[in-house]
Amino acid sequence: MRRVAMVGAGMTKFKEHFDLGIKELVPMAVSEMAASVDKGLDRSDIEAAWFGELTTSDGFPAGILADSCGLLDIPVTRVENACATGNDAVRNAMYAVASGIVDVALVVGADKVRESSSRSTFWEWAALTRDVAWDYPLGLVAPANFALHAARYLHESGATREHMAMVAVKNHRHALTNPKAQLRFEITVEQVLRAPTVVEPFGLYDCTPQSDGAAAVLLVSEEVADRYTDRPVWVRGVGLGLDRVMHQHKQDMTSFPPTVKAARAAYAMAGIGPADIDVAEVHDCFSAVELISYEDLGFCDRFGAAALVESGATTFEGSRPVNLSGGLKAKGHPPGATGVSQNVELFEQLRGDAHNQLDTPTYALAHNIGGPTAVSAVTILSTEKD
Amino acid sequence: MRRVAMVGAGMTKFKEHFDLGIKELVPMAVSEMAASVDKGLDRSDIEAAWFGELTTSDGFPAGILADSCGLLDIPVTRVENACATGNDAVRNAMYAVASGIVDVALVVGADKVRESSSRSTFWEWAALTRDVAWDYPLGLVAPANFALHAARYLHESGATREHMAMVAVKNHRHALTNPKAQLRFEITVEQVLRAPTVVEPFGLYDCTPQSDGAAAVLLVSEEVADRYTDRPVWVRGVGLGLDRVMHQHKQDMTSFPPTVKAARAAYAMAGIGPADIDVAEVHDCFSAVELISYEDLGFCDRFGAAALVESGATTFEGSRPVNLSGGLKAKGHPPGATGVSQNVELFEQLRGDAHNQLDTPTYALAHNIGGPTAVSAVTILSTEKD
Amino acid sequence: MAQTYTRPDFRLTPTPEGDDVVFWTGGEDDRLMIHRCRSCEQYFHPPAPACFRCRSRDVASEPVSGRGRVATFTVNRQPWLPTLPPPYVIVLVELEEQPDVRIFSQLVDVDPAEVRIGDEVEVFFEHWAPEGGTEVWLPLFRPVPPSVDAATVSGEDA
Amino acid sequence: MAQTYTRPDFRLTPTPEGDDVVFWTGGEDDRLMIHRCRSCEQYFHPPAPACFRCRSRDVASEPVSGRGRVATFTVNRQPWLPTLPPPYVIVLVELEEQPDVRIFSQLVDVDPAEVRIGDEVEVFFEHWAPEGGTEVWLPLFRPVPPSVDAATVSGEDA
Ligand SMILES: [Zn+2]
Ligand SMILES: [Zn+2]
Repeated sequence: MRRVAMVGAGMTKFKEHFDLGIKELVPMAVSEMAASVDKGLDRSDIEAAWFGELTTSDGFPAGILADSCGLLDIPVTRVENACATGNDAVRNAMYAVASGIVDVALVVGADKVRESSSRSTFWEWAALTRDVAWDYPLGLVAPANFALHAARYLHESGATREHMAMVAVKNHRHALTNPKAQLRFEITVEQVLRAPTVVEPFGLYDCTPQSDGAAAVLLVSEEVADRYTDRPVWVRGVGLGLDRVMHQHKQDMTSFPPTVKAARAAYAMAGIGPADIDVAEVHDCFSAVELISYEDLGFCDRFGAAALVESGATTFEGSRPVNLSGGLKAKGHPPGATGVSQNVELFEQLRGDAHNQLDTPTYALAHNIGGPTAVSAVTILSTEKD
Repeated sequence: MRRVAMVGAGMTKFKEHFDLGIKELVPMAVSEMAASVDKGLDRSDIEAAWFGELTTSDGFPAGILADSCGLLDIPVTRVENACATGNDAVRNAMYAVASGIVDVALVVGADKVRESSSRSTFWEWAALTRDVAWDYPLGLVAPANFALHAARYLHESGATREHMAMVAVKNHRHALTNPKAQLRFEITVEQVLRAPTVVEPFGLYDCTPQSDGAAAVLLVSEEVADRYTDRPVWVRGVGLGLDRVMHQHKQDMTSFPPTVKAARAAYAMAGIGPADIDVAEVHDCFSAVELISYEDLGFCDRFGAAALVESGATTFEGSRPVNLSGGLKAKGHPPGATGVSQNVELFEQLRGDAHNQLDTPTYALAHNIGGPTAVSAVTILSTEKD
Repeated sequence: MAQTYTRPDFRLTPTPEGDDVVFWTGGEDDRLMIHRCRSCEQYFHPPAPACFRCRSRDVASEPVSGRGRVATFTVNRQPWLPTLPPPYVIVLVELEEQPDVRIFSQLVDVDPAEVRIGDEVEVFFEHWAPEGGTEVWLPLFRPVPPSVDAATVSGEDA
Repeated sequence: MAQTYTRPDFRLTPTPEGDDVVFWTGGEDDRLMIHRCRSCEQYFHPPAPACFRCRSRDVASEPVSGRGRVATFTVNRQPWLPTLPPPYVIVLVELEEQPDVRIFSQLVDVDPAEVRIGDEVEVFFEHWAPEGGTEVWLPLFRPVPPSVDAATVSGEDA
């Protein structure tokens, strides 16, 4: 396969963009990405695009990307893989460039959680999908899925709500310097613990906010990379893992097998292991999910996450910072955009342009989990080509 | 890039499967595909899958494929591209195999048009998508989109409703021998013209029926192809083309630019032209769409489709048969499955195993258009590796 | 023979937001409002925050004559929408000001069998104030000259 | 302290089809019906036409005891569903017959603060006959022994 370089990355601010739809957010992210290309990007160089979008409230997704960005002469594929959509879009674009068929590929992720979806409309929508027939009659709402895992995880691991709170506190602090983040204010462990409970063991500050936004990266082949930059970031590994959709079929409630599988595939492709990762963006839709993911990604041993977060290793000052962007928790979480925006953050880190800039990191990892815990995608980036 | 071979293909019958859901249809198609692999398929050989599904009434699509087929240790990507979904799934899997990263890739397409969607539910659903706000208030229903193109096409080209009827008659006749086809009965031009009008100029027999079904193909790299068969079919070209989503922005109502773009890309990759195609499956959701597509694919000159169909060239006995499967018109049209099922038909034709078997065809073309006329995908298969 | 249009009992009306509002409410002043780009001076429809031709964001709605021609049409004969009984004519109208700007609508006050591509048509507005919804003025079209002579005029045109 | 459960005024009830019907209607005879594979003899849930473990299609529902333990639980305190006022306990119950078979439900007749992983629970059924919908018997769970002593028992268990 050909080596694949990331040479541009940009994103909109994540927030509730009441006045902007997908058709406005997508071209904003693409323009930001284009502006980040060191030697400039002639848009007619783009040969193909991948569009990660989870929801389709605004119409036909591939057409929306083409239409809104004026990219009508290239193929656009919509990829959807629950909350792993963004990193799976990166993965599919990476394959196309690696194949030798496409030299310059655009990856965009976006979602717009429309404020117009009233409760009655939501109910109608919910009634259309079959699996929810197993959930809603008995009150099982989406955040409860993760809450059930978290409750069991606390029970078995000995981790506490304080450890979950440390994740939220850390990610809020990281977001302070991120101009794209939705929640830019510090919180304390006490505030997290005292906040109203949403669904136990999650309080208000354990949960990601509702966000709109878009993010974009540009992948190019090794042959053409130096047309765009002298400091490319290399896409060294991609992985996607699945598990049974039904919670009822999951063997172990304290680990997410999709992450284990996705990480194993990505590490193998990159030829490295978890110890080589200098910086990571980890899916923290709920604080406990970051803890469980430390273990699934191999950042610590099973049930070692509480000690890891307690040690401060995953803060900006620590040995392996996690979610320097603020994470889903404080940066925000428009599902299709999230994975791509993790790549934006890591692209900037590896090039020395980030807000919470580390001292010359070499390997970076992006991670999503979704569906709610049925799919995970992992991308490994590096300053090193081989 | 590495050469990519198709070594297996299978599908369910297309029909209204009232008693079967996606979770039943998908594994049926995969089993049929596996049975078609000459030297057998060990399912643990499959390294990755692409799932083309347009609607998601049954839940999280990638998870459904993994769950229902017991393929829990491989990545599955859902691809969605309106009615071009199936051939775009083939295209993305082809890139992955060509890249050298994946040796054995499964492609599945499926859709289930649920009979439970009552009118009131449909209305609620329709109200959720923004673009329809421009259509429904004034009575513009989906088939009317194509009808407006067809009316203008008849006006400019001189083709008549009789030419449209010839397409329907031909495709119904082709379907007679296809055990997978939904409508296996002959019709006459008179019957087509006398049938109740749906939306002018389309009568009942000018329209595809509503279908459920699934189809699957197996793509492998040239290095491993002989483990599976001594008579592979080669994926020689893939192309995807887009156009503005809004009809109001289309310049020419008598041609579908996405098809022109998709075909150009696929012919270029294959290193051939339209004259080299021996057999084709062309998107005939409405009879007139097959006529327009003859021109867009280069099978005849602009406004030459009427003469082409009149000459009989596109029948089984003609020089370039189109829709020997029966086409969408008579075989049926479960959107996500349609493009993949075209590949199933052409795989069998190129290997000499088809129901309406031609005498040693070399090049075959599959074509979709959708969105409704904003995206097209074209795949070119051949018995020749180069 | 022309058929006289009767307003239906109910329509699913849009809930316009942002750029769309002017189009759906211009009828209050009996004006068909179409977006125009001040950079390339071209009209475009539907309204959007940027011109799809030149990407300029210097765009705004302007009143147009409301006259145009039938670019293409279809007669729907199936009861897809419970509140719009068939048959009815769905039309794509090309604007007098700029024929490549087209508007979907219904063509009424006309015998469906007599409509022809190229027929001259003009706008009128149907006011709806749905309970709990947004007040809108739907632009519909009818032949020019309207009423009983329409069929003859459009017949010559075909 | 245990809280006494009050049936809500409304629930969104499922419209079961195919294999699901037996599960949602078994309560008519006061039986919790769980699919079982006759090939590998394992129970599985939700019901499906094939066993997810061995792919056998020789599967059918069988009555089980309706007893089990709390595999995990959460207390919802947000009013997500307008007709289910918080707080309420969402529970994943592992079946007495085969603990890796788990059922989502609500745990009622219990103080949310007193629920613990491992608590023993048993099923009961709530009958719904929605207008224009399908008659169903929703399986809910309560502590063993039920009523006022539940909190104490589950407390010992934690
Ligand atoms: Zn302009
Ligand atoms: Zn079994």
